[in-house]
Amino acid sequence: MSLVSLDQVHKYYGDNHVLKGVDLKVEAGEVVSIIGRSGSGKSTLLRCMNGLEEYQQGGIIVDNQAVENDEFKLRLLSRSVGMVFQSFNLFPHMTVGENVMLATKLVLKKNKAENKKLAEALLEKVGLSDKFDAYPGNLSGGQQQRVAIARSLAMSPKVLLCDEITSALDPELVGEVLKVLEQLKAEGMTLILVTHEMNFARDVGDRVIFMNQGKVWETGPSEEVFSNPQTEELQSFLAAVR
Amino acid sequence: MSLVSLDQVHKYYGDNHVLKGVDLKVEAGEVVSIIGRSGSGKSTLLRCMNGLEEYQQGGIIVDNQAVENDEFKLRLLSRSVGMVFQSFNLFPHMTVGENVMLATKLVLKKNKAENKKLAEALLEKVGLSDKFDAYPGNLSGGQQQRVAIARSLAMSPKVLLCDEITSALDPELVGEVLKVLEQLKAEGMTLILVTHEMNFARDVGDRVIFMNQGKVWETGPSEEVFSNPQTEELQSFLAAVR
Amino acid sequence: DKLTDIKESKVLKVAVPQDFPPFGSVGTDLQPQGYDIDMAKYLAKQLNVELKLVPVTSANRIPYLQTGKVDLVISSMGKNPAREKVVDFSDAYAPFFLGVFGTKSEPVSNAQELADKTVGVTRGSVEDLELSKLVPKSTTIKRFEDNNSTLSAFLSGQVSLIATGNLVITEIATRYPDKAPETKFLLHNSPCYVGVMKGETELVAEINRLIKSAKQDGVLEALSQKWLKAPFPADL
Amino acid sequence: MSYQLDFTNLIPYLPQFAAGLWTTVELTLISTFGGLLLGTLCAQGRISQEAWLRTCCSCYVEVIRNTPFIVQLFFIFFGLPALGFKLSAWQAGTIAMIINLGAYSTEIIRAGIDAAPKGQWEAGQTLGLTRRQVFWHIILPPAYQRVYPAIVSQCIIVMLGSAVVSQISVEELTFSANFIQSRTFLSFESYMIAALVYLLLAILMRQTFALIKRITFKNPSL
Amino acid sequence: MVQFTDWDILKNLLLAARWTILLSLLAFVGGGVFGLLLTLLRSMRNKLITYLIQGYVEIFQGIPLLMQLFLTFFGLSLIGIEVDAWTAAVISLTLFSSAFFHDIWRGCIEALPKGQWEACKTLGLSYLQTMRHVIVPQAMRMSIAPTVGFSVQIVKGTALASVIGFVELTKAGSMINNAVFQPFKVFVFVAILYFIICFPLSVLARHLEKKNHVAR
Ligand SMILES: Nc1ncnc2c1ncn2[C@@H]1O[C@H](COP(=O)(O)OP(=O)(O)OP(=O)(O)O)[C@@H](O)[C@H]1O
Ligand SMILES: Nc1ncnc2c1ncn2[C@@H]1O[C@H](COP(=O)(O)OP(=O)(O)OP(=O)(O)O)[C@@H](O)[C@H]1O
Ligand SMILES: [Mg+2]
Ligand SMILES: [Mg+2]
Repeated sequence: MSLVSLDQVHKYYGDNHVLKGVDLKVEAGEVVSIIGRSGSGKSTLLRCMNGLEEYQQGGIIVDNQAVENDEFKLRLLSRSVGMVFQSFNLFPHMTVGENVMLATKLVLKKNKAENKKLAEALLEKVGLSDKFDAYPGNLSGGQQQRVAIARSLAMSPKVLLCDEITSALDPELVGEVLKVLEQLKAEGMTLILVTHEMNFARDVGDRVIFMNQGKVWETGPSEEVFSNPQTEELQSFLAAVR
Repeated sequence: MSLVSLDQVHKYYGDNHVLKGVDLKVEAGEVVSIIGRSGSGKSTLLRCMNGLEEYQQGGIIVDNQAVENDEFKLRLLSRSVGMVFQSFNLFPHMTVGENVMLATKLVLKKNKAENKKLAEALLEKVGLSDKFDAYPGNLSGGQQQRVAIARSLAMSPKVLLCDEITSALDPELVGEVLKVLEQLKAEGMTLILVTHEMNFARDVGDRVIFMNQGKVWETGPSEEVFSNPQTEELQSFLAAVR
Repeated sequence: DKLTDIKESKVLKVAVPQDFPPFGSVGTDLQPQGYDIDMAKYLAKQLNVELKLVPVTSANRIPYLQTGKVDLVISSMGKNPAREKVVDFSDAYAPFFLGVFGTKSEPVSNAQELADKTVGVTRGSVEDLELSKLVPKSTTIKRFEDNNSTLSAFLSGQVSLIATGNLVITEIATRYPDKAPETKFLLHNSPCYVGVMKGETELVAEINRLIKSAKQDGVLEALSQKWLKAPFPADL
Repeated sequence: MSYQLDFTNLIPYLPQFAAGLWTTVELTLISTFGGLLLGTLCAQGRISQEAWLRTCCSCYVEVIRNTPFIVQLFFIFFGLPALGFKLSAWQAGTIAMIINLGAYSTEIIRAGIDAAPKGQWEAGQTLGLTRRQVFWHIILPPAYQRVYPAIVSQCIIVMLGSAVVSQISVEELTFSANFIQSRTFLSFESYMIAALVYLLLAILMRQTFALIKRITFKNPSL
Repeated sequence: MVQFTDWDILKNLLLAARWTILLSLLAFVGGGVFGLLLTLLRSMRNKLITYLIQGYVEIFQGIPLLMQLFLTFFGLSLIGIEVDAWTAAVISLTLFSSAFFHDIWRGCIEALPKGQWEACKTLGLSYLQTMRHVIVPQAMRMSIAPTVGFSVQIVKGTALASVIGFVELTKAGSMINNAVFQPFKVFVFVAILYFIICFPLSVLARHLEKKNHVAR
């Protein structure tokens, strides 16, 4: 069975029909990039996958658990699904280390020493081992985003959802974060990335999903989708962003 | 005499020597683009030209008026020099029409009917004749920027200064604004553009000015400057932005 | 009943004025002093209980009594029918005349001549009730929260006529001869009574007994000489 | 001790309550307009280029904000006549309320002005407007919109503060309650009614301000 | 006849100012504790409790403090609860300030970016854990400035206790004025004393506010 599987998912904000029957399967180890116009429902889709938003019809199964609106089940789900946000959402009153260790301490009840070792290893991985005791407010955007990634990884999720995680960053800092993602891919992490960086979608993504009007409009291996878009909508979208 | 002429302009922010002797002449009808690294003083230069910033040495003459730190003279100057900002700076509590008509009403004391006709003509020109009664908050970024251009044009300035007027826009919306600028060029308006869009600088600008370390580092006809940069600094800058 | 309560608790709570010289005002230590205070002290001593003074204003002394926050009101309180419905009164313990007073420039000699004029008065006091009955419709009555404010209003020139007790005016005259108002006319002879919560007949009887003996023993005469600088009137 | 609430004896005094209510409304209306005007002018003063004007305005704001309203009121009513300014109780009450709201709204409006992006000033300046024109036409309206909720709360606080002017014989709602209480000795009942009326008045004011907002601020968002 | 020197006036006012300060402290502590309780209750997100608390806030912010004082002082006694001026002043000021404190603190909690809640949710933290470790520490830091700012309102509110006979600064002022009839002088003294108490608090509040803004 696929790691993530969506079946005819419909989602409304009031009268606004945002997702209009999304079908999607993501296998373990795959890296999928989602592209599409602003407002096409990319973020909403991601937020439905980890239960941040309810959906009204269809079904979502992640890591063999149905995503349902039940606090306990959602807390369980959160161990399988990590999420990194565009605006980092670090806890500003805690040091970098405390940010990374919070959930493992409270949810997984890891002991202190073990916890600290884990956090140090993760910060090492994202290239920030010297920032353990710094506060997020004193880091650059790129560094903050890498901390956010480390924080998500601490719960050793099966799949990591990333929603435009580089678009709040200065162009010079984007590279640092993308490097971390490439490394994660190399380690076999399943990634679902919403992105506006077409180059990145093409280079890193195994598969590209083009969302349009609340549906998966076109999908396929990255190279193919970019070099040979099938639908008119994707063609015009690609023309516009270039 | 040139429409805009700067003579050995020096500008300090406290101890920070930002402009280090800028010489520049712009003739009526010319379109000049200013490029350069972040922090090289491009914005500061533009803001000195219309009196938003004081300068400490040298002289600036625009449309035969010396730019001096005197409220009355600066108000007179503002009739010759228009400015469009990166962040639009539209007045959010006024409709598009009111935005365009405010200065002509208060400064030029135009009567209502005449004023309205002018505003409609200008909005027509920037392709927004149907948005007269809309509020800026309900427009897209590209539309807002075109309103800002129309607002500047209402005072029929001799020269229009534009500071990275497309960099806050989504890629899809940039085109609309550039089209308006091309049209203004065709009508013979004098334009001084700070821009990060090298393509645009090359295609639209008659002349390119490369600012570096608070000086005009290199200047010349657009084609020449881009195809055959003389200084090492410009070469490396062009290599970096491509 | 109240009398037993007082004797058991050994405390007598008495509402006294602190803005109504010479019946009650404050010294430099902000402690109340005056005729009413001495009267309260006398009663407490006779009852052999501790005295607790509660400074009140004309406007709120009756609510204090009604809500049981005090046992007695000794606050230069005059008797009238409206009050008798909610408060029981003892015998009179002090003389008091109410009048209208004002600056020299106000030619007034009776209530009718107050037409179109403004008179300051303390809200809820006997003079308020009396004046409200007597004056013509066109008179504006400015009602202040306490005697304090009424006097301040007169002395600061906010009103040029006030209705209050004659002794209050005498007191001002000794302190501020230049600002003292002159007597326009007397409103009402309104001797002072001790107020007791409605229905406490035992307590009233006891107070009356003590007042009577005070008259006989010359206590009231002494108080009158001390504070009012006049003999205690024989007809009380 | 048990107590029977008795509202029936208050019925004859309803006109008195109504008169008090009207005075309260009148005081509130006048001081709202006066106070906001004063506050706007002082807010302009506080960003003026003249140092003395800035200092004057901030002294005024600090003195008023750091002393109780009742003391200000006593000072104006009892104290000023000693200096030769004689005011009627109504005038003193109104002026005290205006001055009080003026100080608070100065701070509120200034916060709104401070939040105006620098670009708004610059845009106005490059269009050739005078500083005063920029202030009144460009900066002030959105500033008001930004801080509107705070202004509403402050106006309601001032309305509630009007209860205090009963102390200097202004015959508003609290005065009525006190007066009736001193005639009927039904203190609890009188105060209950007054309290209820104040509560309704506060709610009504909030609604009115919401209505004004809908009418004046036509653009949905800033 | 008693004669007050300027020193007598000032001395008495200073003595009375002690009561103003003590009363303010009691109201601050009482209101703070009660306001905190309301905030915690409200964070349980029970609909009924929320409505009740909203009503509570509406009432105590919608009735003049002066009225609240009258009602507690005279009203409670009528229904058989004995209260003296002290108790009445403390009760009314506590109720009054708790409504405002609650409002301030709730505002701080709600002002935190939604992203903080979402980040916690995706990390699997429970509601209480989120509150305890992420929301409350940040909201507390944010609330210091407005809380100190409101304490100025409390100090000024105690002035109204004068109308129920409580002899604090304002009442002492009017008593002295009655004895000396120099209202200008007396009320200037009174105002200055209040200013001396309140101004440092205002400055502190503003300072904290600035510091907070820089930090974020
Ligand atoms: N909380 C919300 N309440 C109501 N409508 C919402 C909400 N969030 C999103 N929407 C609407 O849902 C639609 C899809 O929004 P979504 O954020 O998923 O788009 P997106 O593809 O992520 O766009 P972008 O590229 O701008 O982030 C939009 O029309 C948006 O207005
Ligand atoms: N208001 C200011 N106060 C102090 N220093 C300033 C101010 N504005 C700009 N500077 C400094 O002046 C220098 C030039 O800034 P300027 O904004 O002109 O650069 P720029 O070329 O427009 O850069 P960018 O491409 O990032 O807009 C920079 O070092 C900047 O830090
Ligand atoms: Mg999105
Ligand atoms: Mg710039």
